[in-house]
Amino acid sequence: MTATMTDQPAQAQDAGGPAGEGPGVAASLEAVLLVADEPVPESVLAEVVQRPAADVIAVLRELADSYTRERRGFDLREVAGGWRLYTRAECAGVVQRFVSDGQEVRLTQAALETLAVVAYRQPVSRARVSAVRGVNCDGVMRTLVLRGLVEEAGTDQETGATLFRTTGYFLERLGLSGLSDLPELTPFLPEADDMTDGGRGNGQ
Amino acid sequence: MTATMTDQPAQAQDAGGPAGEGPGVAASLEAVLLVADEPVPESVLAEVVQRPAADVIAVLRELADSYTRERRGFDLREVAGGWRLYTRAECAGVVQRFVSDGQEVRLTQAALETLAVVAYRQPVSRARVSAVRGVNCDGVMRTLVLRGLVEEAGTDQETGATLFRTTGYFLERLGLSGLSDLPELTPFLPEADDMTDGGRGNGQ
Amino acid sequence: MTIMTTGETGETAAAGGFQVHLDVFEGPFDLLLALISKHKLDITEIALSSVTDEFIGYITALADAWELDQASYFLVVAATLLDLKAARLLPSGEVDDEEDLALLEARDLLFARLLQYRAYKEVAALFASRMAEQARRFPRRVQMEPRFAEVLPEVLIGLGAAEFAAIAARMLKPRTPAAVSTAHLHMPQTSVREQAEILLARLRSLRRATFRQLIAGCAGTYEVVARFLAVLELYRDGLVGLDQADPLGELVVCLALRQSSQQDPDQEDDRDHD
Repeated sequence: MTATMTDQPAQAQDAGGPAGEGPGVAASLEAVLLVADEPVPESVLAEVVQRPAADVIAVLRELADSYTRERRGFDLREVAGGWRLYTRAECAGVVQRFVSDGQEVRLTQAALETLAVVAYRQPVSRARVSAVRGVNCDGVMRTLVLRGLVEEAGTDQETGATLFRTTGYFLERLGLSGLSDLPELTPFLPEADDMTDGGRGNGQ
Repeated sequence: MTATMTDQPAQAQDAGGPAGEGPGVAASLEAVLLVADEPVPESVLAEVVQRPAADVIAVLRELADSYTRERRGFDLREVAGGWRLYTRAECAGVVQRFVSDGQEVRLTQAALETLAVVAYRQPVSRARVSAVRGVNCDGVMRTLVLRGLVEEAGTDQETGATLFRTTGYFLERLGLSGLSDLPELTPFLPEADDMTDGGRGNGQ
Repeated sequence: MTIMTTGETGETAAAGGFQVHLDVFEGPFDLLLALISKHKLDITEIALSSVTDEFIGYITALADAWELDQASYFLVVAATLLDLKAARLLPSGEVDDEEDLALLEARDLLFARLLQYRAYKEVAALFASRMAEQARRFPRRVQMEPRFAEVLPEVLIGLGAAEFAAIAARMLKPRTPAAVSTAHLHMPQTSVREQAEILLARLRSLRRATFRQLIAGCAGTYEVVARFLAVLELYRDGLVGLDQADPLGELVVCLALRQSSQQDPDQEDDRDHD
């Protein structure tokens, strides 16, 4: 129970391990991730295991790599600004057979396009999105909000229009760790586009 | 490190399965156990991974042993007639710090909405709540149960669906002495409300 | 990753004319892109004027199924395409006149919006494949082990009972089907015909007056406009004569001679043009 100042297993104090020796950082991280029900930021993990963030990141990456190397059924991934345990993609068939409940409903083309515009233009009003798509998007936007992929983000100071942005769940669904992971839009735009305003906007 | 949009779909070929087709039994079991909410009987696991129960048991035991040998943060245990992943006992301290860390948890809008529907329509099934909210509420309901605000209340006689009701802790958190203290909805409902059923329902 | 061609492409483009198939296109850009890729054309000016007929054919075929707000987007694009096509049929010279400039601007804007839309559409396709791939992975999300559930921090509802009830009321409120708002419409406050009567009455006593005189006392711009339209109507019907010395100069309106023999303006119906 005594906290030694050695840099060995730093988190040994309260772990109550049998042989008086606490779990290693890797084991501690595994345990924490096992009870987490959303992506856990590195800073939180670092605080919980009481190690510098850099160490924690290194261990997380090594864990993730080892799971892949060992072809385990789980997978440690960095998404939506944090780390979270997932089942491995190759096991999808088995897991689906087991859960069988709510498979995600596929988004319509309209919803996907609206989501794309919101992702790159956020915060953005419905009217702006409609202008880009050339078609009204009110119903689609409501669906995206209900699905938790998009949320309200205040109102436009000039027009008073409600603004929308993507959510953390959106990042998770796409397996992105942050908005900066979105592919650049420019390669898709042959010319220095965009009459309406400054492109990507405040994507972050 | 972070996944970018241009990633190829992860190596979909084999995952340690014999003869390189699909994931192996061990990986499949790990994946299923990762998403299992309660102990899973061997018979169920055998059916899901489509292997004889004896094989499955052998693999489960070997997995459990290897987790212990490798001093992983998780622990595969046979309890209550099934197998479930738990955090390793040695890691209890870290996990506790993680779980209890941070301030009070503020409910999300989705959780508040679900809670509100349960409060005024109890006992109520998940399907009913989902229908009212227009979006699946399974995850949110689980959170509410986990947080002790909502609990199971038997099953619907006709449909067999699990019913839910609010708890005493819910009343406490809302500062009410009983369900009869919940404000009437009528003043909030502009129109003669609720075609679906008899208003407040059996609230008490 | 290569850019994928999206949408309903080529193979079905059998020889011989446009075939209506009932794809529902997500807006005019979607349709335009589909047409362009069907002909394996680049997005160029030629592409735009070449697909004009099919574009118009499509919106004609759908004439009965339009929703109003959707139709307007399509019509704006169709009008622009027609302009562009017409311009290509004419011998082209240097751009020197304002109409040409406006046309060029319209074309460039249409290009830009089309390209922009295509970019988002391609990204949307990436999103779709990405999501499909991600859906194969299930996150860990299970009930807390009982020994830890006890140490979970308190839940903060953060609302009073009344606010909580308001949320419930909002959720449980029966949904009324969406209705088209007519709030932006307003009742016309006058009519051309009404103004025509006023005009004729005044002219009968004055015989001749400047337009400025005739609009004295108008209640607002809408009335001035209506009265001006009435002047044009009366002129068309030969009931008044107009005289204007120079452009933007004073407009003089006089009662036509044959008007002296009292024709009843009530027989005049301002809807019977053409």
